[in-house]
Amino acid sequence: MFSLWLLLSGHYTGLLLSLGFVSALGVSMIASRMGVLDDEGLPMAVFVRLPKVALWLTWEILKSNWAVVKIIFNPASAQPQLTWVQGSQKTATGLVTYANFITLTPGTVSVDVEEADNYILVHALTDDFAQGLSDPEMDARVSQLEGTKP
Amino acid sequence: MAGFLVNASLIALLALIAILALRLHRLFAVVMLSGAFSLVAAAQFVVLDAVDVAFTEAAVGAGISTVLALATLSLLPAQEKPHSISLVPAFLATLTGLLLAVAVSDLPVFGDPKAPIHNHVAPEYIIGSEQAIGVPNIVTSVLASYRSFDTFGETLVVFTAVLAVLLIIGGYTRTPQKPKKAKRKTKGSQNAG
Amino acid sequence: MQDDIVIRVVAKVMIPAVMLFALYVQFHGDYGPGGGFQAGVIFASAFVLNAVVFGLNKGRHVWPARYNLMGICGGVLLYGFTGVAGMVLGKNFLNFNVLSSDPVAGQHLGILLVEFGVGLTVAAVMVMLFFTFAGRTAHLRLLSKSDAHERKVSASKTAKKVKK
Amino acid sequence: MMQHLPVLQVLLPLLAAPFAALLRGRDLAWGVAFITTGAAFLISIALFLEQRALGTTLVYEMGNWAAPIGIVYVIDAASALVLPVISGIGFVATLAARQLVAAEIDARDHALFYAAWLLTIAGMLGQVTTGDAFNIFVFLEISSLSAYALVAMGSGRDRRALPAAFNYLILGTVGATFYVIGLGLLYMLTGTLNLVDLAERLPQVEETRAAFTAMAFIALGLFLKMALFPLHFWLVPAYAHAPSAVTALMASTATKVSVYVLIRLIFGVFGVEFPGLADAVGLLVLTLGIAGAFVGTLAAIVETDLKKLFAQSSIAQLGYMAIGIGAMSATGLAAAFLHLFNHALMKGALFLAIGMIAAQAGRATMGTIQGAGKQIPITMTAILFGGLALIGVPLTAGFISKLYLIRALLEQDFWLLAGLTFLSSALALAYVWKIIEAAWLQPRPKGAPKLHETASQYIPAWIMVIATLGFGIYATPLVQAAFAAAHVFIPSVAGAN
Amino acid sequence: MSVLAFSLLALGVAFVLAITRAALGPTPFDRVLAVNTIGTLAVLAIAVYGFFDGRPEFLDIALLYALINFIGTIAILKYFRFGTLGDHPHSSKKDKSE
Amino acid sequence: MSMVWQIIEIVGYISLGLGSLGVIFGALGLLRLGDIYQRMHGSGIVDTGGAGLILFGLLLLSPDWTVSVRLILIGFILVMTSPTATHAIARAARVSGVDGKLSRKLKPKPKVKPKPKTKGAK
Amino acid sequence: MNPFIEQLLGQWNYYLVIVLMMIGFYGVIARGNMVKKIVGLNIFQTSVFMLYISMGKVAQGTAPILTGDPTTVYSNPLPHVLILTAIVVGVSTTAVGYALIIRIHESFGTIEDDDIIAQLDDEEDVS
Amino acid sequence: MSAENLIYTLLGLPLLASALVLVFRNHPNLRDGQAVLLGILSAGAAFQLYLLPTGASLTLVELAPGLTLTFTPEPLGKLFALVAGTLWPLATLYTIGYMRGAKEANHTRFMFFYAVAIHATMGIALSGNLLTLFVFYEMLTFSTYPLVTHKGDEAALKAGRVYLGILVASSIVFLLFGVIGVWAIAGTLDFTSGGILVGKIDPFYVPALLALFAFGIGKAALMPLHRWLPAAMVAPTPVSALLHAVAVVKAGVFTVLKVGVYIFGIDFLKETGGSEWLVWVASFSILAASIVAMTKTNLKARLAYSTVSQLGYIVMGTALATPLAASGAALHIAAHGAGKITLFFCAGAIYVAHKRTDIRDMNGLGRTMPITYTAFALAALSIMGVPPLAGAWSKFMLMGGALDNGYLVVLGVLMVSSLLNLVYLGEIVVRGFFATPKRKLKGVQEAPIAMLIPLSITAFLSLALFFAVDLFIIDFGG
Repeated sequence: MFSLWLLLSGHYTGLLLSLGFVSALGVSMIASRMGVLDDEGLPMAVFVRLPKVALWLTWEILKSNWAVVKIIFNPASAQPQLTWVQGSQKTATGLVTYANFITLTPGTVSVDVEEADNYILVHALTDDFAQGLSDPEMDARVSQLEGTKP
Repeated sequence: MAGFLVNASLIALLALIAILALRLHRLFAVVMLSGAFSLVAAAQFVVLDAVDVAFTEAAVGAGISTVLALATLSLLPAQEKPHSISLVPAFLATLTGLLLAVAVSDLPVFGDPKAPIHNHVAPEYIIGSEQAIGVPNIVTSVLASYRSFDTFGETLVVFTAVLAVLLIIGGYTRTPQKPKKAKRKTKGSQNAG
Repeated sequence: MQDDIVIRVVAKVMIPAVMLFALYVQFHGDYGPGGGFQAGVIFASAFVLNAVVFGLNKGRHVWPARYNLMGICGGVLLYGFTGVAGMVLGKNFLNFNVLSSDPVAGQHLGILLVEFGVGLTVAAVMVMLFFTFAGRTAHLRLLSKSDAHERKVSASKTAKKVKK
Repeated sequence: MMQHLPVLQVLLPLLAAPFAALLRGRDLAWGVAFITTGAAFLISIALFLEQRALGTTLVYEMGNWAAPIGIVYVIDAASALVLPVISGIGFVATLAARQLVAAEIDARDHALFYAAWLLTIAGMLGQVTTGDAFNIFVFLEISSLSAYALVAMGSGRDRRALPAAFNYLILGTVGATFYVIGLGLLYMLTGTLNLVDLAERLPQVEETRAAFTAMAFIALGLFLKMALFPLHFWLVPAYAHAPSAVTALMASTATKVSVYVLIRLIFGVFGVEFPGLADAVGLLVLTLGIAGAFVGTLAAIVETDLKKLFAQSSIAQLGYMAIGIGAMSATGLAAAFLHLFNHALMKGALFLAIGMIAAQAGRATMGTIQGAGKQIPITMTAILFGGLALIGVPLTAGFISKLYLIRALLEQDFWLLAGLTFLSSALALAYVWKIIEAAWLQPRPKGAPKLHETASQYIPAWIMVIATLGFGIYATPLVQAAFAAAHVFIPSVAGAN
Repeated sequence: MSVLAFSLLALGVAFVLAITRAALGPTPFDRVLAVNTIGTLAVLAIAVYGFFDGRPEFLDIALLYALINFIGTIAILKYFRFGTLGDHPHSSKKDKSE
Repeated sequence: MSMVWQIIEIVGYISLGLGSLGVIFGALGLLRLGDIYQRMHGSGIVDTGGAGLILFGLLLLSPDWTVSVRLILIGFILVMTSPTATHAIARAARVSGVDGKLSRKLKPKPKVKPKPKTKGAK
Repeated sequence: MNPFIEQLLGQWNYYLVIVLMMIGFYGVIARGNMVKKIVGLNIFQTSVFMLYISMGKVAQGTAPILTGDPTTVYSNPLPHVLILTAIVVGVSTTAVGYALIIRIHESFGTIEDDDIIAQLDDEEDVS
Repeated sequence: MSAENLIYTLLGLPLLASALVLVFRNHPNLRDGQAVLLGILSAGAAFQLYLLPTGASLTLVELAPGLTLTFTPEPLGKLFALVAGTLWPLATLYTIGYMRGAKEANHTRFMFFYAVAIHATMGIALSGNLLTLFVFYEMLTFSTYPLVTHKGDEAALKAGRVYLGILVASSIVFLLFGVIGVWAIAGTLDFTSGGILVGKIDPFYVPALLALFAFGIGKAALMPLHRWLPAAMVAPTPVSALLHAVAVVKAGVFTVLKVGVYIFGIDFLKETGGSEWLVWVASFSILAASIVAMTKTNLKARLAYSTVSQLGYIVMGTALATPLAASGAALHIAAHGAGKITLFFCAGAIYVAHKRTDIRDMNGLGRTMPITYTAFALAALSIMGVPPLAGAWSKFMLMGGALDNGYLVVLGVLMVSSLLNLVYLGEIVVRGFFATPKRKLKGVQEAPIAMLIPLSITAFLSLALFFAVDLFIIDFGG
């Protein structure tokens, strides 16, 4: 938290630093009162593993972007459909990350998340996208990010 | 020139949103558009160098105002009764506009650094902010020191507003007199669309 | 909304971030855009998010209304008394030069305090406004469910009374 | 502490408001309000006396920032005259509010109510004192916002208070926005917001159309705020359905402050010499004023609800103030100031008395007061005197103001207007007489609720009545002060003294 | 420089398209989507304009936009799902206690 | 050294340009596609391809590190929020019964596999 | 560039703001629906804010945050301060307005001006 | 006593009386007795003041710069004060007799307002400027309102509304306007010999300004604003006496005269011809009222119209704008006062003794109540202007004034009016003494002694006035 403050600030005087520290403390306090600081929140360990996944994801996104742009110029070629995808994540955060990654790649949007059995309902723009989902790579990478898979 | 284009297109955009907001009858859409209006207006403020104002407009117009409007809408009918364009108000509005338009032609040119407004009091703020107050953000120094009484008033306006709202709907005993409308909302919004 | 896991998880990440950002805006108003008012609004929006996602009652628990009102009044009074301090110290109302031995430092301190007062008030006010507006709905809904009939009777009575 | 009085005048109620809001229990909050308004009243008197004694303008610089840079508070002859009116009425209304509010508003709301009450008063005081055009807007909004809430509080008894408050809000905000537009244009032309500085720099640009437009917008906005005919329609419902205490406070002060601000801006900033002011605006204001006087009076004659009746009469009285302004002379301004002062007193008396009746009977109509002269003679006598003052019977304050008003018109050879003014004020006799007759000459109908009065109920109204009579019988200092106030804006020698 | 201008232009075009969608509807969700997109566009526009103008330190505003936009969208959806920003009908037992 | 910077700058501009195109196409998609669910993909382009590339371009162009930090933060927040928002919209639309055109029926979940849960909701 | 066109371009900004203002003002006074009135009021006020901000702009100027470079031209900070205050006032008014609308709807069952007037007229006739 | 103290006395005695009335409200004899006693004292004071040289002045309070409540007795005012002061104790005495005789209710309230009305009249008489006059003028209106509506029934209230409506409305709309107009033009309101408007006003406006006064002073009952006077006849007879002879209408014409003399100035009026139109209005008023009077059979109504007609004389005296006419008008205030009060006293006496109000029922009454009828006859002759009674002088001087100005028509009007007087007043006397009663009247049946004494005195006064007229002729200068 405090590091985030430091990143934002750009001005380092004694007063501001101490205020920043107090702020970070205060926010933590209020957040805990709100009950948002449980393990559903973002574990810090993620940041270590993030860059690798991010790079891969960026590439995926660019690819699918191109695919969707093509469809935009030819809307008739769309084959919208819904499919179920199962995630292998153990934590809620992991599942959410998976769902978000699915959404982040254009062409697929996670519509519903069944928490009980780790299924994600996905809306895909074409068959190709739907096919792509069954590819377990993304699932694996998210799980990896989550840390449940080595 | 580019600045002008950005300006003009943003304002045109604003006008577009404003007209839409007033034309639509679905109140929800109206509120959303007014949120969008605020966003674009904030962008316009950035273009005009008023970063603090943009900050505020974004936080207030798009944030709190919209949220409050939604909270209000959840208690209200979703549709406005259709109205035709009324002539008298249109006339009045046009009149006001014309009056202003006449006035504008006399005003200093937009952005003219020689305009009196930039040469009378403002320079002292800019110099003073550096020397007497030592705060880089001139807006802050003017706001909180030179014209801090205004800001005090502003704080009190907010205070007054919350008092007013609490008095009006924070009520203890003022149960509504006609309850029948309260339930209908969910259905109405689901049919919406 | 708390039945939607995606929103819930993301909100949990976002809320502290928003609050921290608000405080950052609050205290860096001197250097960049922002200040007490903006910070207050942003801070309040964290609460709004919290209440929207996790329900109003949970949201209320975080910050009881009584303290909230105190926050509002406290902010105003902080501002006011910062000004009065200048008066006590021999200058006019809202003179910050005298708050510290060095006028510039005094101004700085004064601005900081004053902005904090604004921020406190605005944050509390906005939270209060939101809870009041949103609470009205819950209030009505509850009423209409539990004793719709009874109130219809009393409402017609009131109406009659009014007519008289 | 003496040199801080100008700011304390406003600061005290402003800072007391949060305290009041935090208090539990109605008496504590009322006590805070009472002490604060009392102190504010004393301060305003002290300021008035000090200003009269020194004869100069007291300037208070906020944060010691000098005039065009910072915000200053200015106590000159004009503001020194208006301040005691507002704080005095505020004080007396607070005195009366204890009973009225207890009768009309839920006890748990009292703390907030008094906080808003104090803010209204403080906002009005601020508008009067400040020397900065934008600061006026800020305080205008403080007082208006709390006023909207206070008016809406009438909904506990009368749901019509709500749309009334809403319309008030919309029009009030439109008015304020117009003011801001005008101010923006002015600022664009001159680069300053300080009133004195504006007045100094304006002549360089006074030939421009923009300056005229600025004036038009400012005047329009304030016309709306002061409920000048034909922009008055928000006023009657707002006053009629508000809680009685609020009506008493607002009817005697709110519009007056706008009149004051109008005078301050039109004469203090633009000045009578401003091109187009005297011919165009002056004539317009005169016409609207006289029309308002007639419309208000005639509407009052057919009205049966007493609050509405006197609200309509307020429209007429505002018309007289407008006439004073429209005369564009020192005498006219003095008359406007006098009437502002006097009308506040008489309307205060009337609405406080009527409020007491309304608080008991639920509503004060002609039917309610029928035959009430025997049951509550002291209260009804207060109404009687208030009504006589409205007509302008000699030895009441109303006479003095009308006297100077006519004189101002005759000085400009507006014989016809003077006659019309007279006619309309004589028409006031009709509605006052209606009340007198209902109250004193008709028997109490069977089954009418029993009205009663206690000292604490009629004392506030009678304080006002006595003031009305006092300033009617010995008005010399007041007249001098009013002329001094007028000469702040029109430094001619045309006055009577 | 011209690339920045081009970006701005592109963003402007996108604005218009998105607003058209917001106006057309047809479902409220379309509008929400459109407004959400407008928000994103505004974030980008401000960022780009900061560079364009030569004073890019005002990205705080863009940051704020992003946050507000999210909150706004969630609030709107909440409103649609439940018709209220307050508690769900079933989850609230005690109302205003203050 | 300056060469490197120049290249970085050029890459930045290119990224910016591509991003702008992406934004336009995304918005076009938002306008042109058939139903609400399809349009989401359009807005997805704006949120990811467009925003990402533009921010990346700006990052390369940024004059000092405070700006970069902010750009990264903006990017991060967008990555967090925009899919969430899109998801929320989609879910809300589905829950309130907005049906999109589907080229094929939704198959039921392949199999109900009870799975160890580490974390329950709420 | 030709100075005349320069001026025209400059004034255009004001003219456009005025058009916005007219739209907003029309919304306030023409619409019977109270929510729309409030929205119209917001638009009206925002366009007034824009008028102020426009006049604070200095050509080639930049935001009034000191850069440390003495040659920098800053836009006028004062209008910004004023408008900050005005925005706050605006949102306060809006909040109060919405609160009133809620209550009006509760006691009248409608938020249309003319319906309310009709109801009140009925009431007058009865009493 | 000095003049200042006398002013205090004259103003204070009625107030004292009214206060004492309230104090002694449970002791009827004490209450009534003190009123008469104080009345006599005030008559003495008025007489003493009349004899003192003019020049004293007393300022009570300064309302606004240049606007004061001031009392300055000048000859005309002193004369009016004397008339009012002398008639007050008589009227009071008569009232006591009447009220007790007719068994009217609310005696205390009646006495109270009666005294207040006298106070107001004194104020009018002694006022030193127009504002003071106006204040007391209004006070008089309001204090006589409860007297007029004394009966409290529907008819009385209706009459009261007409009374108050006309008087207050006219005074607020026209008179006050005129007052303020004068103040705005002249910068002062003090009554000054020769007027204060000379040279300050465009002659073009003079008629209009004069009209404001002539019609603003509704108490002068100039047609067409005379309606209130007959309407007020529902009041008990002492009130009528008060209205007609002592206070109200006299205050009205007194005001007209005073305004004409001291505000406009006779010479100024004459120069500008601003009052010419008023002559004709007054003439019309005189004749029309006389003719209406002839058609009335109710005694009091007939007397009322007679008053309207007589007031026309005084207004005429002002309008003629010659010193002689003005002196005649002033004298007529006294002469008509004495005469008319006698007539009303007699009417009341007839009512109390026989409960009759219609003239046609009064046949032969003169023989049963000879004192009353003798007094009546004397007063009637005085009003007609028959020597050696007071009215003769005033009428004569008015005619002289008319001749000075060359208004021959006015001369004719005055003569015709005298003739008409003869007809409608004479009829009553003739019927009383010579006609045979419809029903048999048994023996002498006079009114109570408390009524007879005052009416005898007043009848005597109208006789005495003829011989002591020198005392009462005021010289308004050439």
